[in-house]
Amino acid sequence: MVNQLSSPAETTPVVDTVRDQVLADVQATLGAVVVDSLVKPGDDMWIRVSTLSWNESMKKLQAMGFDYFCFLSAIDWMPSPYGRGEDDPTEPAPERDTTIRPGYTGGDTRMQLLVRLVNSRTHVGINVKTDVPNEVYTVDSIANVFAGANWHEREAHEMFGIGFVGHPDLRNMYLPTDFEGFPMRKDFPLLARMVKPWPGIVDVEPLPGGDAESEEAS
Amino acid sequence: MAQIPGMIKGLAVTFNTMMRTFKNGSNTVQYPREKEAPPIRARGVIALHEDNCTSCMLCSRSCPDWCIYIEAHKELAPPRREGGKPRAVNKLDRFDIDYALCMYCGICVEVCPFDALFWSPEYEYSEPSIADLLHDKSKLGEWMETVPAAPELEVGADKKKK
Amino acid sequence: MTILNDPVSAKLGDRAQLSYIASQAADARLNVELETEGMTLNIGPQHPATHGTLRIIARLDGEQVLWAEPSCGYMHRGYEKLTEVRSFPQVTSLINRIDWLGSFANEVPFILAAEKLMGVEAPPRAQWIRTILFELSRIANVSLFLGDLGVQLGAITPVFMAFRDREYVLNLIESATGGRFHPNFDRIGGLKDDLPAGWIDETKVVMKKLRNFCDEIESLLFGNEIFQSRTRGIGVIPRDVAMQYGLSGANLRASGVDWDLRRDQDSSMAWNKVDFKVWTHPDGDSFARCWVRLQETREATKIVDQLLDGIPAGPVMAKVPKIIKVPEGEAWVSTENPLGEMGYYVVSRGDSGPFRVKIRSASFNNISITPWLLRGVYVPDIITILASLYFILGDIDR
Amino acid sequence: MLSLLAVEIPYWGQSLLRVLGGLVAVLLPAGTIVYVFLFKMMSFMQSRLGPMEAGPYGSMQLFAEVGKWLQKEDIQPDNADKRIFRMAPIVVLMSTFLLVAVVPFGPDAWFTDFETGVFYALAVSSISVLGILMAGWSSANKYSLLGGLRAAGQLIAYELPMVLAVIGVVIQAETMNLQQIVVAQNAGSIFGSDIVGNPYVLTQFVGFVVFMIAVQAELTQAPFDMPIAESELVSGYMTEYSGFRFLIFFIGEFATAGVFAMIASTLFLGGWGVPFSWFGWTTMDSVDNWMNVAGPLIVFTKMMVLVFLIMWIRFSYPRFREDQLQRFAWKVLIPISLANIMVTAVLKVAF
Repeated sequence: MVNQLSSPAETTPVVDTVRDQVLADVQATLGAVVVDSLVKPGDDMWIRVSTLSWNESMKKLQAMGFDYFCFLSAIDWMPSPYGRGEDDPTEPAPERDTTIRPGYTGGDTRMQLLVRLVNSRTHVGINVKTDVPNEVYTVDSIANVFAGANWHEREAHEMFGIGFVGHPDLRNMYLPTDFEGFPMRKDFPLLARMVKPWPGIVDVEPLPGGDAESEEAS
Repeated sequence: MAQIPGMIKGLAVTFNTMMRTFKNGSNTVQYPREKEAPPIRARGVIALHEDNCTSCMLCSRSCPDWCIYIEAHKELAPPRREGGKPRAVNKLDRFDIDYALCMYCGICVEVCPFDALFWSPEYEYSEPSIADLLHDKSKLGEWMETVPAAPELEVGADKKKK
Repeated sequence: MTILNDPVSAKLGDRAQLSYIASQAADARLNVELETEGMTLNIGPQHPATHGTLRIIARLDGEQVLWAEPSCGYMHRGYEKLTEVRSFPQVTSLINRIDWLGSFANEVPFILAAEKLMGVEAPPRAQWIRTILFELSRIANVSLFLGDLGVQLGAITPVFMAFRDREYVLNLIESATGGRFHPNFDRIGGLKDDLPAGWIDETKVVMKKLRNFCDEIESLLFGNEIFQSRTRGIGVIPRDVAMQYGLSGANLRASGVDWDLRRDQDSSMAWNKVDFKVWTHPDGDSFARCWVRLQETREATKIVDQLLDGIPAGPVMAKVPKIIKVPEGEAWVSTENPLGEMGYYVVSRGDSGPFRVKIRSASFNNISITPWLLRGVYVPDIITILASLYFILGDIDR
Repeated sequence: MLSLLAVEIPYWGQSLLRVLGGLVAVLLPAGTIVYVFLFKMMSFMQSRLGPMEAGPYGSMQLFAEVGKWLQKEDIQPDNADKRIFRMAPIVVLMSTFLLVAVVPFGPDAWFTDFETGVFYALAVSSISVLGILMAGWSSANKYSLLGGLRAAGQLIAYELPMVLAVIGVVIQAETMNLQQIVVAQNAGSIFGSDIVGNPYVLTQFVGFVVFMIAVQAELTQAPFDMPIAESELVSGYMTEYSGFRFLIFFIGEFATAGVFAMIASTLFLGGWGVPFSWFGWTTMDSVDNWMNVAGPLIVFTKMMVLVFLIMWIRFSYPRFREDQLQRFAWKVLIPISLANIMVTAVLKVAF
């Protein structure tokens, strides 16, 4: 049992022959469409496919055995300019680094789509990512490949503002029809954290005329 | 028909339950008159032991709902030893928990480094007005007497904790 | 026997074919101009059958559904957004509320994902207790389903039996964790506390009661011919459709897929230490789904019994820094929750809070099949099918 | 009942007494059924106690409920057909009162002594269908409409097996007068043994079962409660009713259960009578006068037994689907009751 805290980098790398083999198969099937890939031994695997062949690669993946559709979602890689809403409203808002930095298997755009498929026979899962072009935010729908993607794409559409070409019915699922903005984008402020100041900002009032040295007493 | 038994069995189940209720009484209790004691660990209400609080703000900052409001000021207290310098201590001015917001997650009790917050299994403090659910430090202090001792642990538990 | 010369229906069984024909007929009638006007029926948002606030818009011809569409969002709380402004320990108290009947089971996959990112592993005792509480929350959840099933079908007694016996399980969860519905007991690196004394013996007694409850429900409901005629052959989901829609849990296993994440997935949890049977049913209809759930509840009581006997001694918390910062990375962990596969895709940026959490809840996928499934059924069957798919509104809307 | 009073009563007085007697005969069983079965038996079957606060063991709960309902606002939907909406509950309750008029409670304790009592009872009982259909239609609510139409379909479908089941009794008793049927049962004998008389539940067992199933359906109790169907149609035709209009429906439901059980006990369990051989009576005229007092109690007891059966099934079973119910009525019950008639007729001629 590993009881000590150890970062994943320190653990001895294990060779995961199963996933390596699966990745080799996927790369052989999809060809140059796979932009980047990553296998974490004993854990999981990621691939990134090019946006244009998104629908096509899903079909191929389904045909090669990844027939279980787990979920579809998107990730906005731009860090939130609002933080956690724990800023003091009386102070000027602090500058936050909002440079876009993608996660595993890289990426060139702000938004990425993420789909997880599982092979129902071998139970090996694969996370498939694709870039969503900036400004346009449109990709092909995969609802014709996995019927279950229908609702997930609707959710991604209203939450991230990603358009899905060829989706049968992109109505809002959760939000009112006339809702403006895309709540899950990082630059959408979370109002619940804006309307009242964080109670944690308050600090203990210092002694009237007291000096800083006597702090150690508490 | 071979179909009958399933339905007869169903009738027997309800009839047996009725007889059991006749014999052994019901599984419900007549609430205002009979009360079930909640378990020791039940998270009913948070009690504040004010003397232990150093107003370090940890609970307020770790509250996911932002429902703990603390105000405090520094004060000079008499020295611990004879002839020492007077110490500066934090004196609580306000310690409010808004039970209308509280999710009863227990994070504040857990993070408190000085054992100033406790869970009490007391649960009967509903109010007709939502504003009355804001308990101030005197009310939170009153809950202290309902705080039970922590339960014994199960066999095999690591006793050295704490 | 193939009734229709159609590639989809050729794969289905007889019963499935009949319901397939009904749905095709419904399509056909929707497409031609109707001589009668038809009626749009709004089931919900406030309706006894939607336990929560789900709304189903159904286009009816007489009592037959031509077209039905669930409309969710009445309970959308935006948990994915809320997690982004919370620290890792705070998230647990939040995600408790996703599937509020089996709360503890919601915490586990998230904590496992965070542990995976941190490279921490909980001590064995914590893993065993986690697994026990996980199975207890499954029992608490599914036993209510079994009772609720009766109400949806018009029998009023089972639900009271379910409430009666679920109470014992909830008492156990409360006395161990302090929270009746929202335990918030799981921590990164272990558990908040150890079990109180006497808990194991008490649990064994309760497990006997729960098995008794399962027997009662079986003879009261499952053995009843009316129940069977209401559920058999209704709402048939063939295997490949279930796969496409990403159904999980008992809904998938009732379609004949032998897949249980507890058994088929490497996990640090203690499921691989006990032996249990994964129940499947070949029919894929409402009865199969309910029946699989009943058997799973029984199986869960047996798992708990086995686990109780073997809890290893030791600490329940690994060494974890007081202020938790999770290293940068991405992790996906899913577990076999009461409702189905529940998973969290956690992206961390080395902060104290997650950067992005995708919550893959079982009910969202499970219920997304309803537009496909509800065509051609009768109004009462809408209720049966929804009841047998078993969703929790918080789990759909998150 | 009237002959018990030695004094001559004017016609209006007789009518008044009859009305009062009818109220008692309908409301008393209804109240008892609600308390004993709905409040207590159901609760006990579900491991709980039921109402316990109002009165000893909650026995005054029904009065509290009635008080509550009477205080409630009388809500009528905007689009409702107001007049029909208001009439509907009364029509439903009316059929109950009309029904109780032919039930004999003793040798002389009756409201009316119809020669064609059975015929009348079956005819009047279907008036409630009209009320339910009116309620469902006039509520301007889709659930109500569905519920009302289901009720109409169901009640008409079950009217038929009910009638056919009774025909067996009529053949055997050779009369349609309910009073005569009671006498025929209690004075009769089975294969020469008159120890229990000849309650038709023994000789007409098939008819009895069919009749009780049909009654269950007529009363829209589970497993035939699709017109109400809380979990599908949210109380069906009663959805829009509240306050005292709902109260009338509610009372009507249980009063009808009581009255139907009385009719069933009259037809199949020997009604108010005890086997005449016990006391050496032979005909109606030789029955002692005290039966006029004991008779109602006997009917009441038999009614409670039958209502227990009805309620027990109601609290245990899930409900059918509408099409299954129709299939059951037309393909199972009606053929069975037709066969029953045939067998009864043949045996009647043979013996």
